[in-house]
Amino acid sequence: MANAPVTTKKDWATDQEVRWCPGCGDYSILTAVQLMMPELDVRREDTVFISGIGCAARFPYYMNTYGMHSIHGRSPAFSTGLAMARPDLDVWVIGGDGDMLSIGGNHLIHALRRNVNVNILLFNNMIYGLTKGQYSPTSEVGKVTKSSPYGSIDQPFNAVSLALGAEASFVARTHDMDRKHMQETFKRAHAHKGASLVEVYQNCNVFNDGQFDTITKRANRPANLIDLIHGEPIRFGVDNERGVIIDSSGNAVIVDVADVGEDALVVHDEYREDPAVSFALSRIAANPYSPTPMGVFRSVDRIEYAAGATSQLAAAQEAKGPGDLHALLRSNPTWEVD
Amino acid sequence: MANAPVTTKKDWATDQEVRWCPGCGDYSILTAVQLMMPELDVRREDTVFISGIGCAARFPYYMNTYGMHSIHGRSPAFSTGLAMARPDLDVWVIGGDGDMLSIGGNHLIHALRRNVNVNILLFNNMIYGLTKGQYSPTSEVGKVTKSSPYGSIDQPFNAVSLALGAEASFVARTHDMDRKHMQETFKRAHAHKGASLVEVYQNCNVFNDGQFDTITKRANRPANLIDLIHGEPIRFGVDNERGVIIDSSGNAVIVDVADVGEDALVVHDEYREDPAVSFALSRIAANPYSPTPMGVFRSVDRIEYAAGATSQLAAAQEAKGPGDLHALLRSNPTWEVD
Amino acid sequence: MTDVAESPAVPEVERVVIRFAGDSGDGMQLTGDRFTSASALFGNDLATLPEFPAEIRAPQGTLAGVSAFQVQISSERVSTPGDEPTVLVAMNPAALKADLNRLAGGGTVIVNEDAFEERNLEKAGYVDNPLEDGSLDGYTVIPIPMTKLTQEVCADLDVKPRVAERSKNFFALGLVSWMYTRPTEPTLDWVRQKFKGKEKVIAANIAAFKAGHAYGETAELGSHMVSIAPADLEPGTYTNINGNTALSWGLVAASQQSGLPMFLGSYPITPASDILHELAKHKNFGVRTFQAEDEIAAVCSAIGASYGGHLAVTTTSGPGVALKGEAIGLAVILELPLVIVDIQRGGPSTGLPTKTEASDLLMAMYGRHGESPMPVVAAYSPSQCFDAAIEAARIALTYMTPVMLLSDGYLANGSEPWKLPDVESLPDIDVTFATSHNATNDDGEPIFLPFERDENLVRPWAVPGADGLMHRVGGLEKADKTGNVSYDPENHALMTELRQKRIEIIANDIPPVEVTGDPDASTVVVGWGSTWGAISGAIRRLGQAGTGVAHVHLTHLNPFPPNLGEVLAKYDKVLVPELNMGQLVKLLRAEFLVDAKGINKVMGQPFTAAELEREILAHIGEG
Amino acid sequence: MTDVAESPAVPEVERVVIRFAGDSGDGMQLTGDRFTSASALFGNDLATLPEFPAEIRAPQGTLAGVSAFQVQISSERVSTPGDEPTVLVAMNPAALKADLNRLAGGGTVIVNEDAFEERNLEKAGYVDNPLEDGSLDGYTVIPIPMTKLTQEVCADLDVKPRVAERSKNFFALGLVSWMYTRPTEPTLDWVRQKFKGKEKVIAANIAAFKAGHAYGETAELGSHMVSIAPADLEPGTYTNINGNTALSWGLVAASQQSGLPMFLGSYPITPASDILHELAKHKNFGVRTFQAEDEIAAVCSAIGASYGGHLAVTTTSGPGVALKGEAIGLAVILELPLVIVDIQRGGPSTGLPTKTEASDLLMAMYGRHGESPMPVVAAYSPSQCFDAAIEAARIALTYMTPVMLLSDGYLANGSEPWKLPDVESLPDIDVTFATSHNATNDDGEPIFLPFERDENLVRPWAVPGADGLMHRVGGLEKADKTGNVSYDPENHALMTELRQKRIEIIANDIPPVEVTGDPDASTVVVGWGSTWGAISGAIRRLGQAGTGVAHVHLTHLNPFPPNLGEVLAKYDKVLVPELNMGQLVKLLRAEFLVDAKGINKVMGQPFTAAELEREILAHIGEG
Ligand SMILES: Cc1ncc(C[n+]2csc(CCOP(=O)(O)OP(=O)(O)O)c2C)c(N)n1
Ligand SMILES: Cc1ncc(C[n+]2csc(CCOP(=O)(O)OP(=O)(O)O)c2C)c(N)n1
Ligand code: SF4
Ligand code: SF4
Ligand SMILES: [Mg+2]
Ligand SMILES: [Mg+2]
Repeated sequence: MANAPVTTKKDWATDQEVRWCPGCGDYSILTAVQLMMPELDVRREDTVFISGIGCAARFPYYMNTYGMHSIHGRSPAFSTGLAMARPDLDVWVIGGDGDMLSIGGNHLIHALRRNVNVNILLFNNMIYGLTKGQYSPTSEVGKVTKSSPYGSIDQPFNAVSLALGAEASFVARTHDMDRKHMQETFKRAHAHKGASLVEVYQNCNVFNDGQFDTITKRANRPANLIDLIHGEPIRFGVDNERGVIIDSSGNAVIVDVADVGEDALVVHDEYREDPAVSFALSRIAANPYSPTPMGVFRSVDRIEYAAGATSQLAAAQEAKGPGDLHALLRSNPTWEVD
Repeated sequence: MANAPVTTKKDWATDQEVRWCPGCGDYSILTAVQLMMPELDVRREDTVFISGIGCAARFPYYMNTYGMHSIHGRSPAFSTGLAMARPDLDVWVIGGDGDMLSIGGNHLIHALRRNVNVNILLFNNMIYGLTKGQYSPTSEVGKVTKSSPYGSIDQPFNAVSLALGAEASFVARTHDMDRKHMQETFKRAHAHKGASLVEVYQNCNVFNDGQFDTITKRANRPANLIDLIHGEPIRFGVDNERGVIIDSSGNAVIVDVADVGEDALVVHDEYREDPAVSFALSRIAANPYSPTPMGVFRSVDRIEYAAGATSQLAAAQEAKGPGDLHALLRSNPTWEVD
Repeated sequence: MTDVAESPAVPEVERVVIRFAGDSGDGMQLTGDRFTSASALFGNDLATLPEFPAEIRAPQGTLAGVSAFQVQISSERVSTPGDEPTVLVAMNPAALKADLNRLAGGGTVIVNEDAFEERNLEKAGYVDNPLEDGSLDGYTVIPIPMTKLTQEVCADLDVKPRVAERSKNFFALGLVSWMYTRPTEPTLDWVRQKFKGKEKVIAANIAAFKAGHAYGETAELGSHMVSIAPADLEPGTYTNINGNTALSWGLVAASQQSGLPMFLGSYPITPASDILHELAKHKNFGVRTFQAEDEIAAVCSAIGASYGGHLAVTTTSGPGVALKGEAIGLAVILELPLVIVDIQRGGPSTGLPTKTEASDLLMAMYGRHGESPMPVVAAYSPSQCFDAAIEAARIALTYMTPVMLLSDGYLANGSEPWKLPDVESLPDIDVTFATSHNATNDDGEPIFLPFERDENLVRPWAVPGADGLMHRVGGLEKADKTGNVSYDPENHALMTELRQKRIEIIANDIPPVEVTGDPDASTVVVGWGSTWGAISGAIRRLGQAGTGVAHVHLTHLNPFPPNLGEVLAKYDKVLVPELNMGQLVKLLRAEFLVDAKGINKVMGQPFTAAELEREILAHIGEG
Repeated sequence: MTDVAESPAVPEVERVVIRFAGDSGDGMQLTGDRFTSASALFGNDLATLPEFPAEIRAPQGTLAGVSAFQVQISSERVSTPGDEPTVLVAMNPAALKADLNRLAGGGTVIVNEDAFEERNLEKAGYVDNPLEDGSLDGYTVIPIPMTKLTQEVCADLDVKPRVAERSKNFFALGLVSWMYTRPTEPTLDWVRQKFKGKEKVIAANIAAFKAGHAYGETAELGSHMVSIAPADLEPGTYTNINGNTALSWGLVAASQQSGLPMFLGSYPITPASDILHELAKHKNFGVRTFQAEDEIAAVCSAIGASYGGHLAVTTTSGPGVALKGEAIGLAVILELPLVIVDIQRGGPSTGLPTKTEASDLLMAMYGRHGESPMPVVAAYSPSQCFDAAIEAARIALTYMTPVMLLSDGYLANGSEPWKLPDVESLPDIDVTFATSHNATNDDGEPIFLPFERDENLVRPWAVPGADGLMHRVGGLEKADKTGNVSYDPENHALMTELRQKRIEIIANDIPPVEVTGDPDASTVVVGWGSTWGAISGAIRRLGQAGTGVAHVHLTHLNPFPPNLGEVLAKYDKVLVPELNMGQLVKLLRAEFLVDAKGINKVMGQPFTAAELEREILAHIGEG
């Protein structure tokens, strides 16, 4: 896929009218992706976007690549088949929190543990958009929606924790208000050989407006966005005055740097084999209303699924030679009648 | 359910012939449960066993309680409905690693996050028994089975990690070779108000014999079973010479106590709100061939799902009075024709 | 402004069909709803057809973004939203472009001329402005600068321009209300209720409405004014209701009438979600709603609740039913009551989620592996969804079986006046849980046989908690009576037979079909589901024109009513209109060996009476 | 011991039917398999019926734990495993109890008398020992202390008693091999191969086999000896094959013949798992197998691979198909090739997983929401599964459509001699990926229309990587030609029509039905699937007895062969035997309005020829 022809954003956009509500966070994610693609040195022809159903899942229609708008919840399964059959392709998977974590939760966690080489962008708006506003598996407890008029009673998933519990080799989080951060995160996901999960906090301005304002609004970011930067102590705050330590009982907690000293802070290490610390970091924020880590939580090398499958094929061919149908039919005892 | 009549093991057994292979680990789990039930002060009439499909899932047929042998993978969903409709019942859910983690993975993680009051016993034999020996989502990489003649390439799930990533409020592990440990663990699960997941390492002597021998054989236990005991430092070893610490980077690791001193060891705390340390502990053993923690990883109180639902019903009745059908039909504007 | 305009000069007409069309953001569904409500309260008979895109807000100004609401109001009984609108309210060029072809020749077009500017024209694919290029010749065009007028009237109210602009649909509503002499108070009341707390919004909407209302007179549109007298409906209390609400209330009623708490396991999907929303409100009726992680969990949770003794329901649309097949098969073999509601939509696959179609009948019949027969009930009008839901629940609970209840997008969202039933008159649903042993074993000890059967082959329902009735159910074939696992060949044959007969027997407990229209005609039209209105309308017209046609409408699709074969045998021609490629027609041909012919439409829209009239005539003409 | 016993005194018979029955742990499947293989290699025609419980090892000694293997071997062509065994080998009381009723009157029972001790008798439900109480009067009983004799002969070999005991099935095999003058070398070779490295096991099994072989002569059972001459089969190379292996190889062949790599997405389920196992072995053919997390992921992964240009397959049984409905509907609307294999089993629900049934036909036709037509192909004999698989793949790839391929448990596990086809003679499957634009836009620029169609209404297959052919596919209704999302009513009607016609057109490309049996008879029997053997047998016998009956066997269930209606119209009576409650019969009645009658069996077992002979006669008798 190297040395792809030079392209611009326009080359990556289709002629189809974008059908999201005006103001929807999906627009900025689309723009970020369309602007990023020309920088990846990949051909549109070798790129496939696969989605399920939902507002987010309309994404493939707007990318001038190959694409499939499949059925609700199953995009990780479609993309697993495609990525196994065609390891030469660049496969992106797009879906919402309902699509990927509710009906599609199982396919997602299995794709992650298998480490299939797909880049999964989970647009988490903490609501069902397309079906007009029911609570989702990431909605906060007490959320009043059409299907929960008395407030939802479901403990939400934390997508990052769930992915780490499911053996994900690459897990990251970004948000729709920061194009640069999105692009960097998506590029990292793309560079990762294996399954990458990127949770994108995305504003649904019709059914869940402002859900992420506390952390993603420019003014609030210094106080409430915790940038995870590999090799750096984890610090944030308006005056960079706060930080994260692993406390004596083993939990990741926010502290005043002045109280503990910079040396006590966790130095972020994306490449730790053991996901425990990444998991601890994912627990810092129970919801997007308090300081929340953004960036790459984990990025470790593990054999990629299609590569594993392909090498077994190659080994079998090496050992047995290419398939010989005539011989196959005669591989059990035979006899002659004349 | 208190003050149930006195019963014995026999009262909890049906007249149906048990149809597992001779020597199967399922027998000892069944015995453990049948012997334990009389100690729980519950009525057989108020007890329901629900299972999916698989060898493990035959369990309900042998319990003289109410029971349902449902369909493959869906037992957490059936039991969620039953537990919501009938919070007065004691609902147990039984299934294998294929049933609960492959086809049923999504229902399992959703039941856990919702905290439905069911006791889930996951019989993990790291294989598909009933379908005669394919690898399962817990089988180790490289496993040669009928469906993976060249060795499986799938990274397995760690059931405890997965459950913790899915917001489980109660997670434990036990094994089929230790009746007492099983019973204690099942009792703890039963006492927990909310969803409890107990992973039971179970030997399938036909398709995966000896898989857990390294850790569960009596002779190997001292060296390789790490007992998690609330309030105690985590120690094990033939001479109790080893222990677990959270190291400087935040991972749980095994050390020689002599090297670090007893005070450095993790004191096990099941009740930690933050699941990070429990998660770290779940990562100590990547497979059942090296020292592996057993016992309760986590047990925290969180509102139970059916209780939450029931209290909304009660509140609505309180606020609006009991449903009045006549009034409901007239709740939108009406007019009279005479 | 008087509450009911009653200018004596206003000519009276029997019926009008109005279509409100605009951008998805223009509030056309609300406008149509309000107009409908006012007309219903006024006493007209009516039927509605909301049509909207699958997107939450499709691109502004485009054809894909057009949202429309059609309503027929009449002083006579009506059964459809009308063949062709006589008035089209078009809020932008796209709406005009999309819907002009539906308008009756010589009809009236009311347009918001402010929206006819270059960008919008272009988005709609107009090269020239249709208001100016003569392309509307032959129609009566009333161009009104609605946006500007609304903004002006709002100017004094200190509301934001955005809010003012958004109120223009109330201008249109005010105008049309004036034209059709609708009462205004219900609408104004509604605005005050709905936007309580948002005083600015209330003020803007009311101002816009009044401005529109006043505009008629000011602009001397008096010649367009007509009145439609209240319909001569049966005496009673009426409400305007759509199918999903009626269906939800029917389920609540079934719960009340059976004395069982209701459990709904559901996963949101268009056009079924509103049932979940509606039922979630009624917790004081003891209704438990569970938004599951997917459709499979939804149906399985319901089966779990059914095992626990609840009236268990799962609601969805076609794609959801396709996922539930395996679990429904379990309910079949467990012989547990369960109502599965399928609000059919345009298919296959994701298809046309917001459009109507009735192409899930054969899936309802056969969408499971093995021999797993199940009753199928179909609703035929928005308000009748209430009765259909009770009937489905009655069959499920009486015969210990899952039942498929079919509705569709048109019934779900369409509305009509409904004469409210007397709660006392609703059917009782008799449910008796088993509480004691029902047999003795060889040793003469009392035992419980969960698969012992009564004269209707129905097994007892023993729910957990019941003393001494512990038993296990499961998906493996079960031994007759005991329900224990059995691989015995004869037993499997017997159980298969029993499951089949049990469903067939239900035919004795459903009403025989009635023939309406002209029973003595030589042609019978057999319908099911939402085609009822259009078929009735077509047959009425044919009758008026001298062509008698008989009509049979099926609400029970499995088993068929006991006399159906006999009835069909009386006719030379059997015509079967369906919103699919021919599904009931297959069942009738196979069952009765009659040469039934299909009349089929798969366009995401209901039949119009006119279409059916034409088609039926054509078939009769074929001799 | 000579390799082929050829005592000149041995009388020759045309056929024998032997049933090996014992406990699940007794190795009866292996015994039957070995006997079958030896008979096949010897040149007999044969057909087998393995029957085993759903449990891995059901409780020892019980009726539920009986595992049996029936085989008919003959010097003539045979098409079924035989109506009634003439010899029953019963390794324990439960086996005798379970299977004695199948034995032909006057048949021979060979029993392991060592197993007839109290505990086992009790477990089997015998009060008295049937070997002693006269209940076997009328049969020829040969009681042999097999366990003891085997243990004795093993005593010198220093093998563990457990191993010795386990070898007793080889004693039985040796004895029966002697009785039927089977060659012994293939069996001994097989033992040496199979247990390579386990010398003790080899020694024990061979010793047991030889002891059994010798026992016949020693015990003077010579009067029971018969020989069955090789059958007069067409010249060629033969192998003994079961349906699942043949089907797997057929898929490999289709991959080779089409030049496309194969992708199998599957989830284990009885009786389909063996296809996954078989295909997983053939990675050197470029076959990728993926054990998915469930059936939905299995079919979805296959659709993903199909989009990527692979020959995509998913294999399962009924419950799995019930789960795949929604995804199959997507494949229908995407118009992507896909082979869905359903190895049917006893239903409904979990049903009888290891038993056979053919009750998924209507689900194959209609088990999806919306109008989603799909071709259905059914295999009719174990070896023909090979051709059926190629045909299903051919249709899928040629017509860009998912295809359902139906087999069943009986075909899957049953085996027969198969004359190996010449690889050169296999049909070529022509697949051409789109590589260039196929249209021009209004500006005259070349573009790619993914839903442009050829004369068969088939769209082009452009796979990712192809230069400039980027396009999106999806489950929403798509605009004709461009495939863009379209909610246009007329377009939906058109696309629905096109999808339907595209499947109907395939009728032009499938062979017309051939009538076998007596084409001039007045009764025709129409069958499909695995009933072929039994129907053929029954019709042959009826013919021999002077009653001519015509036979039509369908391998294409959708669309039907073009001449089917015409053919059926020629007959007064149409009889349709099915291993279900009447599914094809419904389709035939609906399609052709013929008064076809069903002959149905739902017992988890195939028809026997005798049963069908009786049933057909009874129907003909009815006049
Ligand atoms: C099988 C099936 N079930 C349900 C639906 C209805 N449905 C479509 S999208 C959706 C959820 C949308 O939420 P999310 O995935 O969070 O996406 P968003 O719209 O918020 O971007 C649902 C329930 C469907 N299309 N198919
Ligand atoms: C829908 C469906 N798919 C597949 C199967 C086949 N099946 C039965 S049990 C099983 C897996 C058994 O493994 P596990 O759950 O680990 O239980 P075990 O037998 O090992 O106790 C499978 C694949 C089925 N019964 N239903
Ligand atoms: S409903 Fe929400 S998520 Fe969907 S397009 Fe509109 S704003 Fe975006
Ligand atoms: S196959 Fe394995 S898990 Fe199943 S009953 Fe036998 S030993 Fe137990
Ligand atoms: Mg969402
Ligand atoms: Mg298992």
